[in-house]
Amino acid sequence: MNSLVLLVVLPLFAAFIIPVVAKFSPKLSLFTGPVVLCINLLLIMSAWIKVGSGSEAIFLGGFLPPVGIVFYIDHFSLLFSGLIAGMVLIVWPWDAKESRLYSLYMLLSAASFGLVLSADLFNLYVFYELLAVATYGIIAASPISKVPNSSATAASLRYLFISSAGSVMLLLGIAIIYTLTGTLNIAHLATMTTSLDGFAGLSAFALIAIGAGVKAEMFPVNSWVAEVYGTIPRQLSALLAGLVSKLAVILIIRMLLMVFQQQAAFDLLLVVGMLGVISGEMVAWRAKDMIRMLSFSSIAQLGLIFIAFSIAGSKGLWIGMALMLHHLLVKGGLFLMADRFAGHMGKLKGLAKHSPMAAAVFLVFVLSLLGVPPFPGFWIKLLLILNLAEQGGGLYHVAIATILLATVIETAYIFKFVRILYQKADADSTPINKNYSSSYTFAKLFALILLVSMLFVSPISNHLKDIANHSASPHIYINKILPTKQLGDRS
Amino acid sequence: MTFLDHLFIVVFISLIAISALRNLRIVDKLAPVLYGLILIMLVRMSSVAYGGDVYLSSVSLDLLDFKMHWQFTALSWYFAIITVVAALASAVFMSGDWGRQYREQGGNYGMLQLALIVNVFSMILLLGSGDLLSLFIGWEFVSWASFLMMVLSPTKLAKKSAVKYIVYAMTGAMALMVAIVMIYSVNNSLEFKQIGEVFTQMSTSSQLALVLLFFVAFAIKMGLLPFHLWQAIAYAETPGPGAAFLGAISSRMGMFTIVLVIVQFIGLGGLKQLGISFVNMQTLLAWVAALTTIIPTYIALQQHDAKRLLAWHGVGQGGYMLLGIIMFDSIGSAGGLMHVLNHASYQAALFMTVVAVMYRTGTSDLNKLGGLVTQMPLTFLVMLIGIIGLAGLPPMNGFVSKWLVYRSLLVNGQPLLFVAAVLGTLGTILSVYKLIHNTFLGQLRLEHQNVREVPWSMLVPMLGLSIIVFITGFMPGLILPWIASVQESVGLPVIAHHLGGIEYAKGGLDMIWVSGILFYGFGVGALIFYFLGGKSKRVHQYDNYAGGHFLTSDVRYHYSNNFYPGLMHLIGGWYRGSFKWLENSIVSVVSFFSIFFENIYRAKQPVMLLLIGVVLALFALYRNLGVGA
Amino acid sequence: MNSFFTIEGILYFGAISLSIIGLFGLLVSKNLFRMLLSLVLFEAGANLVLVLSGFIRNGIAPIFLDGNSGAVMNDPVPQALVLTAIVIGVGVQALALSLIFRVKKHYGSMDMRTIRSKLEREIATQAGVTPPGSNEAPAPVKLVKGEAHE
Amino acid sequence: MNALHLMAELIFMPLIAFIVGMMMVLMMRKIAARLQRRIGPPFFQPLYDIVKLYGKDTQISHGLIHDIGIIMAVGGYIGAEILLPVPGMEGIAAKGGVITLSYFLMIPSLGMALGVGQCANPNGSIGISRALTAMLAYDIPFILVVFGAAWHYQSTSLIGMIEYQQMHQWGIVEMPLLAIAGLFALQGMLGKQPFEIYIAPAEIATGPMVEMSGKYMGGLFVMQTFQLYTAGVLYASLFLGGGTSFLTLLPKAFLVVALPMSIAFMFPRYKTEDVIRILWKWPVMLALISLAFIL
Repeated sequence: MNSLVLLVVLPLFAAFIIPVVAKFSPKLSLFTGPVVLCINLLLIMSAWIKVGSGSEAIFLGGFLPPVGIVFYIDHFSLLFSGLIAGMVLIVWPWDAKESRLYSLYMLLSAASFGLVLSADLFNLYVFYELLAVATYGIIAASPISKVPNSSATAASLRYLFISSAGSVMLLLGIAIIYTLTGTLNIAHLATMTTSLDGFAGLSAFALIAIGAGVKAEMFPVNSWVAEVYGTIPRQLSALLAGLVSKLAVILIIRMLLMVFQQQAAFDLLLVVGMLGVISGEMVAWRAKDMIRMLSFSSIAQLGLIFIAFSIAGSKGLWIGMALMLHHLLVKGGLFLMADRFAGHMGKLKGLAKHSPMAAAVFLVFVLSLLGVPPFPGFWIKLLLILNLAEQGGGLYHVAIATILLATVIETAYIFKFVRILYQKADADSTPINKNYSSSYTFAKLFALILLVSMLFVSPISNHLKDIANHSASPHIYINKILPTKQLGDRS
Repeated sequence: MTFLDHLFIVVFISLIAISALRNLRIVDKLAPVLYGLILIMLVRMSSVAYGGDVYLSSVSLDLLDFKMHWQFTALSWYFAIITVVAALASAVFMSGDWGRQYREQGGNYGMLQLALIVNVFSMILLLGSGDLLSLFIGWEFVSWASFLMMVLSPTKLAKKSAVKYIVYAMTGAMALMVAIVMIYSVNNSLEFKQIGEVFTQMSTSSQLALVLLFFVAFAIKMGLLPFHLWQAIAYAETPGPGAAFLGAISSRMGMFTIVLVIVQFIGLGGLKQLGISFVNMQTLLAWVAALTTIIPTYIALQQHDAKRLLAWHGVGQGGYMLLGIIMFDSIGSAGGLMHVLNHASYQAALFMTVVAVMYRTGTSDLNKLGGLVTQMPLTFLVMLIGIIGLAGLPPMNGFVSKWLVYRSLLVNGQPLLFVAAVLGTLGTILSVYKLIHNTFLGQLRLEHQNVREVPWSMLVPMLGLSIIVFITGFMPGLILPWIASVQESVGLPVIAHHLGGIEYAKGGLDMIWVSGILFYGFGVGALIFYFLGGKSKRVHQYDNYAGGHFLTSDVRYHYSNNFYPGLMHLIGGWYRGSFKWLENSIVSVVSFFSIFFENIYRAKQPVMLLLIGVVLALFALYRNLGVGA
Repeated sequence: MNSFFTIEGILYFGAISLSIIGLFGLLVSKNLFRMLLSLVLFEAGANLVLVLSGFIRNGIAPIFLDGNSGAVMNDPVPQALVLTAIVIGVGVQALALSLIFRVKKHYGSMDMRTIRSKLEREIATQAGVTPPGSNEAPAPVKLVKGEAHE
Repeated sequence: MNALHLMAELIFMPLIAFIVGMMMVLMMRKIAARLQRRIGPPFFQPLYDIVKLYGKDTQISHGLIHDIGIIMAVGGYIGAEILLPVPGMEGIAAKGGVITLSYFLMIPSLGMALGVGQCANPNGSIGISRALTAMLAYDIPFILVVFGAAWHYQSTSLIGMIEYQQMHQWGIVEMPLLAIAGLFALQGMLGKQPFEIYIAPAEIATGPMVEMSGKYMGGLFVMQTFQLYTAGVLYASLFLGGGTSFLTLLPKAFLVVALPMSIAFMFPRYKTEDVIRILWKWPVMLALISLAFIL
């Protein structure tokens, strides 16, 4: 089981040796990363089978918790580890000339694996920072051809400021928690939730949520989204919007489910989620090019995920997870094919005639995004709304209204766009980017996965439910990591 | 395998077959055959329409703890048969020369056929729904299927209105979803009968919200006020037979669900208990219906495009259906239900005549046509029958259903609603006369001198539909048993009927006699005309009184534009576009908030908010330590 | 407020003030370098809070602890954490500084507002649209041509 | 009701209507003449007119629909007469009722409109546009009146209404305001001053009759006789208690028709929009007030 440490160690190691390897053989350095990721994938698969429906804790460095470093492994973390490996593979910068970029990607994956697996608050912080640094670097180093390099740098800098401020807030939150409890091990924290019950505990959660929320595109702190997605390659946007944002969400969710099970914390998430949904959709409604539209729609979708997580217990995790996976597929797919739809939307007339397949794939994604039956998006939205309604309480009803209003606005702008795709081409239309890049192939693959999952809604959902039931339970978590500790004040 | 399963299978196979073969010529022949097959399957199930048992499907789906199943009640069957007949007529209509012309003009004929079968499929799915979830899924399917049909037209306006439609439809779907969620959250069940049970358990405000949500959802589909703006343009811009099909039945799915949900499960008692003193939900809905009959009708009166005129009337006629059903008595609800079939038959026929005229002349602009009766007499005949039906004059079927509605309003003592309904009818008469006058009567334009009658592939469905219009008007008793079973199945009082019409204590209706007398009158009139008078002489259209001038072919001697100046002089000021204003202001509000949020994203407020958050959090920490230490 | 003037109280007050000043600086400064410095202040404040969380008055460093004296020791964990945090912080700041150099080189300005508007314009140009915040109306809803009022 | 009886009714009801209607036309013209200090036409003048029009040599047809329009105009009224019960002859009044009847009354208008439309003369079409607008104007008060009467008598069948009045009091006594509103509507329906713009008898060239000659005009003349008769008898049945025999019914009917004629000459001619304005204001108001009492 300890082999899973390799998930973090291998990429980290690769990140450091790639510049060295590149000196001798650029070819080899190009393939190092994918090979490492493939090994990781194999590791994850074997662990998936080994863990079964249970979970495992790995203690590193010979110290036992609450002092030592712990990795916690269950299907939830393995699922996202697998997604990290897959997603990074998909967006691997094959055509980049600099080996630096490979290192950064490796660093990013190492940090991501660590973020998913860690069961220790400070490790989470470290990996989060590592992820942030890798991200700034990648953004600054990956200009799209047409934009001068510096605009990516400027966007990266602006992102750095807000994100670093977020990281510091995360640190502050951790400091408050430590002040209040004297431990940073999440399982240990889970046994002493009463000391975090007050306003100070809540503000610690708020700081963590908002701090990590910068990456998770949470409402007030997501002004970077449009700038960054506007200046980086679409594949990278797919990675950031599809995956990195989810990792930050996972951090927040870990804290929420294990430590801060307070109604006020749920309400906080609900409110920022609602604001994110409505503001994202509203701004996307005014967008005139696809990238901007997708950026803000992504904000809105993340808001939806926060709303889902504001449902207490395993149901929230279940639906939130489904939403995350769905959003990863859809938004990832949309960003992957966004190159074909770049530019002012008025110039995309006639695209559907030119490449009907691309238009059809686009339609599949957006219909699922809107929640049109029988696409998976519909079932998720239905479950979300049904469960929100079950929560009772005025705020949840407001959330339902918000989601549905947002869906209507979403329909309006998406179909404004679809209409243009299906219009007759005119002199104003730009020639369509015909080169079939690999990212478009992957977009098609995503669409196919989406369509296939349509047929297996029930099994998938049941499986996710099992995972959620397992992962949302502090009991199991504590028992695995701190077998000696009894569950203190939690019944 | 029940009959219902067979029906679903046949429909599904048709869907597959047509989508696979849609780009081959064979689809022309295949599609009508398939619709005929579906019709046969429906006829095999006709016992349900004569008081037989409900057909259940043996298929049920367990998805995510929801159980979905399907069933066919008398109500479903009644709407289904209208759907399939309309689809059959449309398919025949487009199968021959019209389709050829459509292809030549660059239209995607295969997609049109596909859109038609997708529509039929989704409608059958909706009609067959057995619980709220399958209802919702069917509902969404129908919306998207209509959208598919609408976007086929290449014009920019069509696409624009289709998008507008889908936004409206999504709003409706969301309202429906909330309503369903409200029901589910009480008893965790999505069965239809839960609606009634949950409704009785709810608080008054929840009841009000539930009814309004359901109604908004259904009203949007049906284009009832104030959600009527999307429909007419969207339907009018749909390619030919597609418009006929959509105009005939598509928006009536809203009627189906109104009957299914509001009438069957919430019922008169439920509606009446919501409200204060004499204003209750029933009166509110009745007035919505009445205004829907009036306002769109008078909008139609203003149109100078034939298809748009008809489409606006389609919106207006929806009001009669709701007005009838909302009366909840045997005759009123029978009238409302029957009007669905009647409207479908004449509306499809009328749309087809307009499309036929467009096929020959290339325009549906009422100011650019005229005098076509000599060139296209059969099309004229169909349109005449259709407009008599639409205007609700005897002996066509529109009269029967409207008579029932009027009678019900009379019995229930609703003079203002009665006047509203009559106002709608009179407006319709004015408007349809303008339609037939500007198209077929008056002076024939020079460029239309060589126009010929449309080919038989188009005439046959038109004539077939007009025969339905006439026969069901002459012998409403053919339809009334279906209506009676529908009423029985949804728990309304059942109408007493016979072949000629209805029996009612305070004055019934026997259409066989009424039509008979009318035709007797016409016969006598013809006798007088042809045998008592001198021989008439046929003159050329230019041989006409023109105040001493001589008419030649280059003189336009036709009255078409602004046909009712006197009326418009009076009521023209009332066309203020208030609803359009409302729609635009909603868009403006969204736009305002959009700009607001956009600026939030651009400004430094995020950091400001962070600052506030941090100050609060640290203050909390400080207090916590300070007090604790 | 009996503990306000204790040493912890004053230290906390200082640390917290430092973070708030830093964040406030981030909010009000327009100059990139000042923003970076504000960030440093913010981070320093946060690190102080973290270090303080393990501080005990009269406590001694764990290294000087002999096993049986019974004296209270300062918690070593936060100190270890803060070390890590400082290292990460320095890394980020260095990265930020290098980015600032590159930005300055390209835009010729250190003013965040100028850079933002230029960046927005560049993004918009690249996407082929007008920059956000311009007064261009959102997809206007016009009366469709030839359509009658109602 | 045996078949023979019915056959007789089918023949005699329209015939009586035609004859009585001709007498009403005569009466109208006499009244007009007396008001204008003329002697007026002889007794058989309406008949002479009809025979003359039918027998004319130049009869111009503008096509089949032109003919059918006239047939519909006359035929619609013939059908309406059979729906209108008179003493001793109930026709099929039980099968339709007063709503059906009021709809039957629209068919001749539509027929005439079709016929005129086919003539391809814009003057005719303008006339029809005015006529249909006027129909919109007078049908609203008319339908309110019918509604009020039907509600009051708790029947939509004219037979039932007459029975009620025979047992109780005349409708005009019980519902005077409604009866006045009915008179207004009648004035419009008969196209008498001030609501005569759509017939425009003085300026035939700019009215619907512009292309009507010979038996076409004759048909419209016949239609007018029916129209007068129907209006008179219908009003008498609604408000004046109908009649147990023709002796009691016909005077009432003549009175009803004479009334609009006698006051017609006091008025100028209103424009189309003014026709609507006035008919939607006063009679509707009266009818609504009356309905408030009835309901």
